Amino acid sequence: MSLLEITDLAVSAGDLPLVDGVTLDIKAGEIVALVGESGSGKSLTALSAIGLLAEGLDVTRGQIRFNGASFLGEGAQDLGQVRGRDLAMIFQEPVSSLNPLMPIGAQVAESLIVHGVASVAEATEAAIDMLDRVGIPDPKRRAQQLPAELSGGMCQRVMIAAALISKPRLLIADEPTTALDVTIQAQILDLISALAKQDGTAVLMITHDMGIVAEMADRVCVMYGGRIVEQGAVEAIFTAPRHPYTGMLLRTIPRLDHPPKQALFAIPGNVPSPKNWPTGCRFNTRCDRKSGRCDAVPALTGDQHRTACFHPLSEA
Amino acid sequence: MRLFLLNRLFQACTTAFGVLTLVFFIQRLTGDPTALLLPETATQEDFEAMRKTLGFDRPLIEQYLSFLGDMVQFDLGKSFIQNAPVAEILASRIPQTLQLAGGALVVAFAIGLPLGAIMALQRGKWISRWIMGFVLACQSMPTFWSGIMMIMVFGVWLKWLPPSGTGTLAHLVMPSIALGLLSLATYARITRSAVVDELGRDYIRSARARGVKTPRLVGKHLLRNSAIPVISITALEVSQLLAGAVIVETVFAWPGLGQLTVQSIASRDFAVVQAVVLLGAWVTIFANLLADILYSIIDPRVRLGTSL
Amino acid sequence: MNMVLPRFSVQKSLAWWPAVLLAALVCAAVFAPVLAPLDPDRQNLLGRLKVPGYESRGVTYWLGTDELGRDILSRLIYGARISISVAVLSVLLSGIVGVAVGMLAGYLRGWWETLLMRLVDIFLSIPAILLAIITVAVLGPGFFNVVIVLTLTRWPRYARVAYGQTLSVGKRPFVTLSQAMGGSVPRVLWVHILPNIIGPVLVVATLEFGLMVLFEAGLSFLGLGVQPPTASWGAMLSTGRNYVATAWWIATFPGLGLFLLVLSANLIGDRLSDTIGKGR
Amino acid sequence: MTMKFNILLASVAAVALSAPVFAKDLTVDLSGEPSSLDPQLQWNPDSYYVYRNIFDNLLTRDNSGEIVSQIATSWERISDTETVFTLRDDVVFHDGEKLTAEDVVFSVKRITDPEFGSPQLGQFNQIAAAEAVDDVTVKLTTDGPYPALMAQLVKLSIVPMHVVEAVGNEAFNAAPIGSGPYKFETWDRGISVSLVQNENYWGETGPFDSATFRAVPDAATRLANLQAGTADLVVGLDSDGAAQLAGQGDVQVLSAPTERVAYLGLNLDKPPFNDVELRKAASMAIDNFGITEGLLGAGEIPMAQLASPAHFGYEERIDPWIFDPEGAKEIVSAKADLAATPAVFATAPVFDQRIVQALQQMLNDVGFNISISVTDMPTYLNIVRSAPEENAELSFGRWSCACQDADGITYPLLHSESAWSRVSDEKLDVLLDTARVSLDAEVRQEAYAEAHKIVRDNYYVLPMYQAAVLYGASSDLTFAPTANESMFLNRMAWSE
Repeated sequence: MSLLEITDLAVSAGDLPLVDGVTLDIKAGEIVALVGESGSGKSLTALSAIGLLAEGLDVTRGQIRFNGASFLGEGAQDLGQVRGRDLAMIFQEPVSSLNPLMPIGAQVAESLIVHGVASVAEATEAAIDMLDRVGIPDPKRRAQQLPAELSGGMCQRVMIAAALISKPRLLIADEPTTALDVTIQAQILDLISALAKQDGTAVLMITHDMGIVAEMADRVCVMYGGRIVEQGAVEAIFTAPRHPYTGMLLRTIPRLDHPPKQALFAIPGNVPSPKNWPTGCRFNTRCDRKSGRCDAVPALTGDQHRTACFHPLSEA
Repeated sequence: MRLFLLNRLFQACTTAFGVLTLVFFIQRLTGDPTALLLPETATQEDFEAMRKTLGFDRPLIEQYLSFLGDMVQFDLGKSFIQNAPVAEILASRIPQTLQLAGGALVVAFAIGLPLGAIMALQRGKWISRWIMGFVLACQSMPTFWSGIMMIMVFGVWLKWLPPSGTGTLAHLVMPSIALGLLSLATYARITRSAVVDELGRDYIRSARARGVKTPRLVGKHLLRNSAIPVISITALEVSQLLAGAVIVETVFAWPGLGQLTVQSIASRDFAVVQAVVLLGAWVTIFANLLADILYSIIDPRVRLGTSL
Repeated sequence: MNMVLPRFSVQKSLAWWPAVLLAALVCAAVFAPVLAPLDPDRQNLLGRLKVPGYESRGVTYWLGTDELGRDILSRLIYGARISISVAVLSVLLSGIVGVAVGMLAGYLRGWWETLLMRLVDIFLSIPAILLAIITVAVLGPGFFNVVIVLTLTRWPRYARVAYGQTLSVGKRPFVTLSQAMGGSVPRVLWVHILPNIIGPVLVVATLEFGLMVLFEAGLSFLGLGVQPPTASWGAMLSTGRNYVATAWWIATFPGLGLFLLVLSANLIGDRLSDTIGKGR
Repeated sequence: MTMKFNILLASVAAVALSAPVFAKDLTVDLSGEPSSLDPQLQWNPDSYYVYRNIFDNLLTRDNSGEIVSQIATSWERISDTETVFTLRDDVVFHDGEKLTAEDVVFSVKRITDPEFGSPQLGQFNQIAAAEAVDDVTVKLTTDGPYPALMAQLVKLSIVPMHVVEAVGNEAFNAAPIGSGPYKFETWDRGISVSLVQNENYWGETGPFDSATFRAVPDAATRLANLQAGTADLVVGLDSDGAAQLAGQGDVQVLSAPTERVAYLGLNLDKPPFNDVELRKAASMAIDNFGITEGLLGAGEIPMAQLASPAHFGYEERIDPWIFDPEGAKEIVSAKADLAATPAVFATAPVFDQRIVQALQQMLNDVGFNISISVTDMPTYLNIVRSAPEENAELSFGRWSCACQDADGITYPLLHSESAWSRVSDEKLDVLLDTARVSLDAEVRQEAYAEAHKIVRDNYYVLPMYQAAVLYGASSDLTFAPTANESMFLNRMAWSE
């Protein structure tokens, strides 16, 4: 059974659609990567899942089930009960995502306290342990410090500690390493996968970096223009991408076996803004395989490896 | 830290000195109070005699120097209208002013802060617009008008509160509200914008992701972070309160410094005016200093030296 | 990733009413001679304190008459002129003086900064009522002297805002660049600094506008406002408060006018501060 | 001298001595705090309302305005410059010490000592010497014949020599000790002064155990206090304010004509009012009756002289003003350019702005070009006292000398020596000087009659009306307002 099941999700700002018919599921213990350029709707999908859409954004269609319970529409349960306990999230900017005036230990302990899982003393104890687990030296002393006294990498470790302290069943990681130094990125990613494995936590990893996907994910969902264009096991996507967009994304990874001084590949054109989304396949403004058929919306077809394209790169 | 305080003290002294000098000379531009003191039948000789008694016949610069000499010795002088030492007059007014300013601040805080927070949390909802309307309405009436209306309604018609005067807590209610209403809007607005600012910050979202609900979010995360603009506005508001008190104190016959200011300016009671202005200047300066110290308590990141 | 998108589309039409109201009041002020049915200063001692709708010798006093038998409606319309122009002029003047001082202090730094900002502190410490009485005593009373009083008391506020903004803008690269290329002080201030600090200053100005209307009323209450018989809403209200129980109409209409004027200015200022950014 | 008092809105009899005493504290709302309780240091209403209850004077005026005995039981003029007073021998100060002739002499010497700096110096500096003949006899000597001596002595309070000398002037002011019907209790600076009844008083004390005088600057607030029942007596009403009390059963409005004469002062050295024709036009433009009846309506009486029936020196045969705007227009149109010279009407917030505005309108209606200039009181006083060329063209005043003698108004406003006067007329000076020093009432009366006529014929100033005073009072308070605006607690009573 799926842990998180998103069906036909649509998110709009007023009458402007931003996410349009996303269907996605994550099984327990699985690491799923949600890939796409900025503006593709991947963060919105994640935020809808945890119920933290910004003011003015609304889920207009679809269904979200977590652990079997529905969180949208009639008979929906309160996400607040689940948030921070079974479902946790970490964000892009570790420094600003921490309350600047609260000691980090208290922030790590907070989810245990608000869900009534532990007393303040127990939670503080647990927070120090957790800080130790995420590799923060001298955790007892550090717990008393404010975020401003820590480096960005350390802050992200604190965020991870705060997210994982309640042993959630699903962790949503929204580009957790973009703001960090390259050297730290690997450590953080290793930490996430290690901890997830230890506790059996599923991870929804949101990223635009195909390298990270290759390294961590079990499965991949590629988003473009608010829709999922391709999804499947990580090997299948990397070895035989079907959607032209996925193909192009893969070509953006710099490779050592390429001749030196060759220009890096860039996807031609820009991501159109939601106001200017084309009818039909939304990639049709940038696609080199476009035909007349592409003015219609392609369905997401396939079994394990699904694609929404009339002219896929390789047939199933 | 010590250097900072010394620097502040030096600034305060120069400001106070400047204020005193300016007030001393511009006051005397307006003529002296001899005509007010003498009865209508007084002759020109009476005028000259009175001017001599009060020392107004001396050259201005001489008067100024002797005034400075007194100030250095902490001698505030004597009121020639009230025939009493200025220090004594001030001492009787200060507690009254503190009560009124305190009452007004309580009104402004107790109503303004929650309303501001509600407006921020309910942004875009109808309740927020109604609150904003109410808050702005509070600030859209001159105090001499809202004051007399309150007196008529609660003092004369309903007889719930004494129309004017001092003495009991009941006396304090209406003047505090009249004065507090003006600042209330400022507080509500500042709180709203501070809370809105904070609400947009990443740490709020991550706290929510941790499962923190609104009450705790406001109590544990928002309040302290939003406090800084509120505190700095309070420092500014204190001098505003003294200024606004002029009319409120007149309407409610509240014997504070505001009324004293008007009366002593109107009667050219130079020594009292100088003392009141000096006091006001120091209050403003200390309010700002206190605000800086409060920042550093609330926000440990602010190191006093760097906040300058 | 969150888009900044227009919100409140439903209330868009509602949002305009403060501006419409303000425009209407300004129109009333500008076209007072055309709109006012009677001479606002024309007294009639036999027709004092008459109720709204009172008719005498074929003339209807729609909003009643005041303590000297003058037509309240006409005084209200002419009063808008005074109240609005006092506020506009004093906001303009104090804004110009304050912004100039604040920019210079924030840009030149050093001794100028110390000197100018001390001056700001000094002026903030002098009670407005003292400045008012002194101005009237030295220059005599009158419309422009009310503006001068308000300017003298309010410019330090603009100076503070402009100073703070200039400090932060002054550190930005384009300013440094312009300085490096030998831009003169007035040029740098005018071309580079001013456009970048004007937003918050405008927010302050709209909020101050409402305050100026009230301050003028306060000066009238203390007998230091515009000279009688000239009507201003503040003066009408401060006279009318003595008649709350016997002739409610004297104070009610100017009070309502004052209220709507200040309210709409505040609402506009509020909207502006939402869009431009924070202002005190 | 006729003393006619119209007590309009209240019919008040003298204090009923037999009324059962039901003591209730009295609260009086004044417009300001007394600036001094030392009776020799300050002469303004807010001060003397209070301190005249603490102190006794040599003489006083009864409710009809006659000078009657207080500490002095009898007095006799033994020469043109010498008067002998016989004192009561049963008067004690609040501290128990007896009041003797020494105290009277001390009080006179104190107030006439230029070093002391009493603002009332000018009222008493004609007293050259004071001596105690024995314990109950005092002899005062004046510089020359001084007819107004008795009228002035009404305002001289007797202070205890032993206390003043022991504690000094400042401490005496803070805690005054007198011999009057009420004792000083407390002075909450800026708030109120409380007095308590002096049980040992030699005369009538009035029914109050205690009385509190509060400072309430805003007239609307004083009115509200009265209506709410937190004040029993309030000062400083006008008829429009009094109208607010109409129909309310538990409050009443009391009124009496005062010795204040309202007048329009003209600058005789500057156009347009340096022209006698235009001054005449101004007098014709002013609807005195319209102002007293239509606007004021508290019992003010139109006057065409700088005196009222409350003054010695009032002349009944002075022609009243003629209200003739058409005639005024005619005169003005003949001198249109001169009349249109911009003229400033100086005034201060304490004056009734309704009258000022009404006057301006009436004058501008016939072709003058007058603008109002409101400044605060000291500025106004400096303007109207300044040299003619800097002075305003017009000013409105309500003059009182608190002596009920024409000398107190005419001399300062009309004699060329006076700082307030803008008139320079030798004949007038002679008349005023004669009246000032003559002890013969008839000579004085004639001189004033002549002086009033000169002023009337030359339009030197435009007297307008005898002002009235209005008090708001709780309806069970019996109080007879007097022309000299005093507020004697021992002449008040509670009615059933």
